[in-house]
Amino acid sequence: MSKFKGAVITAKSGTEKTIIDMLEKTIDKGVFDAIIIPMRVPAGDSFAYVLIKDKSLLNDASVLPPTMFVQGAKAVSSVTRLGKGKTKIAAVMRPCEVRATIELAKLGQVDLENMTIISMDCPGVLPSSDFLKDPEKNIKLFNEAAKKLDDTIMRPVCQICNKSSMVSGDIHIGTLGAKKDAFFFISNSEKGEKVANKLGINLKDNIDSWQTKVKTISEEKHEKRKKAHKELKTKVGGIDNLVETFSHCINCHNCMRVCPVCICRLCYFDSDKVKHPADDYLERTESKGSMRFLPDTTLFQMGRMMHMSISCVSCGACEDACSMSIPVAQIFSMIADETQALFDYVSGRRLDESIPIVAYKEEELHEVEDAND
Amino acid sequence: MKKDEEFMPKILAFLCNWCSYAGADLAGTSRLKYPPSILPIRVMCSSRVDPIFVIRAYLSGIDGVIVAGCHPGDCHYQEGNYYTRRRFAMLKKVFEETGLEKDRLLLSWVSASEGQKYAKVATEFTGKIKGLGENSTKNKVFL
Amino acid sequence: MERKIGVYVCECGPNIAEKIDIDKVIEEISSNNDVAVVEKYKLLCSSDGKKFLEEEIKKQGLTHLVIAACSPKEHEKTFMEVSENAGLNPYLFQLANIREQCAWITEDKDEATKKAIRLIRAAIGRVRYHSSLEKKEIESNPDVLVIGGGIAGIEASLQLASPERKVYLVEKTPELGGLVTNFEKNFLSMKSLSEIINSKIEEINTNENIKVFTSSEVEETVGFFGNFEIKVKQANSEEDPIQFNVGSIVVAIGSTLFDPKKIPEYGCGKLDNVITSLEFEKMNKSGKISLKNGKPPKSVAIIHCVGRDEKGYCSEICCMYSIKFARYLTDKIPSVKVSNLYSDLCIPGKTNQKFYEQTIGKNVNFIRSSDAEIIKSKDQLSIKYNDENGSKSNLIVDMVVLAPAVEPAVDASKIAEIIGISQGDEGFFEEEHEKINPISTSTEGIYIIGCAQSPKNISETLIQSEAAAGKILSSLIPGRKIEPEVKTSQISEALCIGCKTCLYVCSYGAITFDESKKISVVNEVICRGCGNCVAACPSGAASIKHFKFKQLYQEIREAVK
Amino acid sequence: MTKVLIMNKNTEQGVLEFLKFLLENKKVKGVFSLKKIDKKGAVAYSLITNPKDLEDAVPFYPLMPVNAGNLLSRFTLNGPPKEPIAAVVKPCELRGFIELIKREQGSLENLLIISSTCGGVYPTKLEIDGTVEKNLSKYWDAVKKGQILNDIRPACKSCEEFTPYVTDITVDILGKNDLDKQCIMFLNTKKGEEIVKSIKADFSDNKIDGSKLDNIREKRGIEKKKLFEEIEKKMNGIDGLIQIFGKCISCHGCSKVCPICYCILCEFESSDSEYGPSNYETELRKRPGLRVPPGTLYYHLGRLTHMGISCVACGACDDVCPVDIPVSMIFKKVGESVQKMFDYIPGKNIEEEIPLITYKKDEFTEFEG
Repeated sequence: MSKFKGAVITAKSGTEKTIIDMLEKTIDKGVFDAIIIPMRVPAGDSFAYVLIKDKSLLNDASVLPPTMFVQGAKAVSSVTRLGKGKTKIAAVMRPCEVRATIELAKLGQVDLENMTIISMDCPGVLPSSDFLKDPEKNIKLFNEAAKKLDDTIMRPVCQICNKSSMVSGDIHIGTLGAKKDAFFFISNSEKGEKVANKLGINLKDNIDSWQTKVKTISEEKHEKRKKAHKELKTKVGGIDNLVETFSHCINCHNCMRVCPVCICRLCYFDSDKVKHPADDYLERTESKGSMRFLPDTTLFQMGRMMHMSISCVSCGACEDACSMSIPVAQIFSMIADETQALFDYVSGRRLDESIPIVAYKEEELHEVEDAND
Repeated sequence: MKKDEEFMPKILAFLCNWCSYAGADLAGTSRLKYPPSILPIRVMCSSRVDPIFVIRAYLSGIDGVIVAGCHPGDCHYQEGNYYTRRRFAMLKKVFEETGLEKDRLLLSWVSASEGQKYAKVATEFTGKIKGLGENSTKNKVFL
Repeated sequence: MERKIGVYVCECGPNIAEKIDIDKVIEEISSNNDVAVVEKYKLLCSSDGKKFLEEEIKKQGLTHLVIAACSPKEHEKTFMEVSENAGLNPYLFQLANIREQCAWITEDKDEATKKAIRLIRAAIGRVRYHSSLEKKEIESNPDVLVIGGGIAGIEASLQLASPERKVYLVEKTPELGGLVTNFEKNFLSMKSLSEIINSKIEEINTNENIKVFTSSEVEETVGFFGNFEIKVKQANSEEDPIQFNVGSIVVAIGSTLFDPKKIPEYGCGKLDNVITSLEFEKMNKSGKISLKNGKPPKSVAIIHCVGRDEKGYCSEICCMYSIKFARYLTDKIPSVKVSNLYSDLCIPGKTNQKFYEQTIGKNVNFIRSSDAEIIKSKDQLSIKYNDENGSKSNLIVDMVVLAPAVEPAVDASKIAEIIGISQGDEGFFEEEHEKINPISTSTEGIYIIGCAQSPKNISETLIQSEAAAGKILSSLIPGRKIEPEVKTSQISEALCIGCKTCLYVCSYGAITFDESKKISVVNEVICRGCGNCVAACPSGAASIKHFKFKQLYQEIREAVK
Repeated sequence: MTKVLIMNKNTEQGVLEFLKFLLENKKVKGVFSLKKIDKKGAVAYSLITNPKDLEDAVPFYPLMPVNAGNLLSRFTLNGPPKEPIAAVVKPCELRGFIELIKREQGSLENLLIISSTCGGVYPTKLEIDGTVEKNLSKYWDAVKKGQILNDIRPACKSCEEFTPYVTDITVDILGKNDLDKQCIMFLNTKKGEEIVKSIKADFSDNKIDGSKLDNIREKRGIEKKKLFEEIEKKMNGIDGLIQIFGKCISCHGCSKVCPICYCILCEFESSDSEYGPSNYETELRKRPGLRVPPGTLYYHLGRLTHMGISCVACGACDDVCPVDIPVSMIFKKVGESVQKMFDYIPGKNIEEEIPLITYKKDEFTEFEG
């Protein structure tokens, strides 16, 4: 039944430690020259992606950090946007980060040729604002919650994420459905298999237990997601609610800046295209008696929906970065599900799936046409 | 860097084409000697030196930066070096306030006839940097 | 595009070969990205060397050229020509200076070799980001506008006018000639000036290549070196201003005199027979030096340095014409006594001293004095002053001639405004550089000569007239285009936010503001390529050709690797 | 002595009635002021042309969702209004606007600026849960007494520039005991005097009580000293800076909301600031590893050199930072020291040139080695 090849890896010293050891080995064996992986910053109050060359740094690396301060896809793209270079790199990320990376590859922001992508089953991440309140405590909390698959303390979008085990990279670490002190090493590409046999891993084991578990969880989450979106729609749906929701926006554009798939160097909504003479604004004001100035915050958000919702991976980075606690990520995840469903497209699912807006089918979407035509 | 060999700093020297670069050349034609630490970068005017360059070089681990231009009043472009001086003053202040080693930065006026002075500046500044030791930003990870 | 960088290391005879392990350099360099060939050569600047290079560039089909040799100040031009001859854009070349700033200053050969490698790597890193630049050529107008019809302007006009070069001479007053027309004789030679000046004016009027506008003023000048558009307005005429184009402008508006009335102690304007040097020149030229009552003066005092302290500079010429005045007097009134009250005597030059010594003695004496004060005593004038030892003295004379300081012309600031040149603290026009460019201004193609630039005597003035003519004759050759600086700055229309910072820091007015687009624009013909605006621009909208961020950044990175 | 307009009613009410008068009598085409946008106490700057809509206006509400300097720049940048607009802004917002005008990013044409002595604002975060609304009485009480509240923006606690410059009308608020009985407006400019001419009210000549403001300034000064010392301890060299900025996620929100950062594309978001493969290879030759995306320190230090000279210490950058970096204190401290060098107070005098576009021939000789 499986399209993946996999192997069971025993991890007496714990999953994370075992993976780190594997990574060290890949460097020793020259499989990779460098590894992109989260590390705790010196102050201890954050985790940042680091391009590691010296394997001794791996000891401080963290395969599954409790938070996502910078979306991994941004890290990968910053390293390869201008070209793949000679360095062979492995990037360790969460599934939604991998999916964003795939989208960026389609958009020419990432070069995957010398890049091997490793993902793992993701229990979600803590909102960074929560984490910052007490890093030490929250690391513990996260680890316990992760073990128990309890997502209540995670980002809202993590709680309704049905793709937390989606494999679109080269290698995936499956912890779901695994026996104690073991995990699944799952290969999704030739690159993955190469790494496996360099490490002497035999991809012949049965991984059904992982797949069954993944299936049930993503189905549960899918239901939960639909329900949440339904509720959200009643809250923010309709022009009044929408405007009300975004009326707190202070135009800092943090959401756009941290969004892995917002790639424009200069956002359309920061350009002079949205700046007008005073009297234009006054004219608009007069029609209603008074107008909020900052203008166009809703325009900005809806514009973004048009620009990136087709590639949105619902990672939640935007919501974390929002200084006004607007549920941006939840709203965008809702919109994204709809727009992507239109083309039955799943952002970052597969590299060979082209982004719908750069492709078309002759026979499609007649429902949006005027019936009389 | 091996222990046994003495620390030879890397020092960037931005030299304006008309005065300081010519001064540096003169030091050479006069066969004066100064340490090989100095790595000249020729710009047409010291006012081309964007403070951002210096910050970037510093963070990338350069041990010292010299910005050299014509003496005030002698700028080939009339007044460029006055602006250079203001920007440099600001940059140094920013370094000072953020607790970075502002002593790794040097502004110096060297005319085309001051080969002697250039060699002196190069030697003394190199000595000073040796005293400060390697720039620790070299091996920082979280920049 | 695939890059093929050729690197050629010059041994420069023994100069580099002995100090740097060139073979090691070559070995190190050849491994660099995009480096197609690394070779050494005895002496690349020799004719053989140049031939060798030219052939190599063609043979190897190089896209970029790096030469490691002497200072660019030495041979950059040479090698740029070579690559041009070989069909490679000269700006796709970078010279690594491994002689003056490496081989010659480093004791230890290994260290020198290491540094040489760095410098060459830097050059390679930089050249990789070079782009070809094309020499710009623009049509230029050889004609000249001369502002001011005094001796300076007249001389310049005569030097410049030719069938290929029209000169437009604009004089504010109805007459040409300026101050000099008031002088009977010339200092030193004591020859008649009128003849000289009149013949020059005659020459001007008969020269069909010189168009004279008297009672006229320049109203507007726009454009730049080689292409100025001029508007000249005739006084009290209703017609529209006359328009014409020139390639360069000579400013010769002369100067005026300090008003002694500002120093009441001298009683100028109040006391009879206290007159200024100019009034005296006129009186003398009229043929008769006389007092108010018509009688010739028996005794005359000439007070030097009038207003020097107020102005804060020495006007250079007063002492000399004061000596001339003494001669006028003694020639016309043999019995007259002339006393020169001076605070410092300024008679420089190879022959002036002699002239002074000849004048002194017979009825002419020089008194070092200060704080002179003139009052009436009967029908004479009494001058109270402190002598050399600071003790009070008194001098009774019939007539007092005041030699006031030389001041900038009345409408100097107006002119400065109109043509866009700057004035120094004293109000005279400011030269670009007192040593390097003494008659040029910060605006290319605009020159300042004569007393408009600083007080000076006639011969010094004529020298400047000829200098300006020389500059123009050599830079604006009829029929030949001018080549402005190639490495100019540019401003990205997309990124410029229009804060004008660049505009303020530019010393050459090369940046203008496009009001409709609200962005800054570089006039590449005026830009001299210093790069100041680039460092000043916070948003990276300004960049400068051949010293772009990436070019310098890559050079830096490779140098410090 | 300046002309003053005195009304015997609550200060905010007085100002609102004044604005209403201006609108109704077509003295101004519109009003720019903070305005309630929901019941929970969320406020936003708004343009108001209909006098009725002034009911929800709260010109002196202790919040600064966006620095009005940015907004007035955006409002006037592409052509100022043809008819007058009255704008009620806080002193630091005004100073930000003036700095922007010096950079051609706006104009005072047809703006009637009304500002006040300022008691500071709360962090915008406190708007959302309604804390500000709850604390209003506490806030105004402290303002009357000229006390410093603990939970307002650090930048405000330590602000000594709380009296507006370049304003047409100054409303006396800070340290004014009878705030809710009497409203005093100082008419500093002709513009100001002109516009109120036709009002029937008692005018007199007066001046703001300097001594009262001085001892508030003193308190703020003490607070500032304290905060500066704290931050100074942290800012000790490269390691200190890494401790502070290590968690920066490069959202550049601080520059987006900064009233001084006005570039279309920030230099640190341009291609010049990107690392190519060879850059990484070089870096990894020196370092065991490098954070990716790199450049957090580069960005903040660079920004300091770009806008430090004009920083008005409004504190907007603190509010917007999603990872709680004390941006404003760092920029205030470095900014002030840079400004002191040129003895330049940003936004104080619209005629005064920004130090970086000019120079003196004999200065900073101590910097020449």
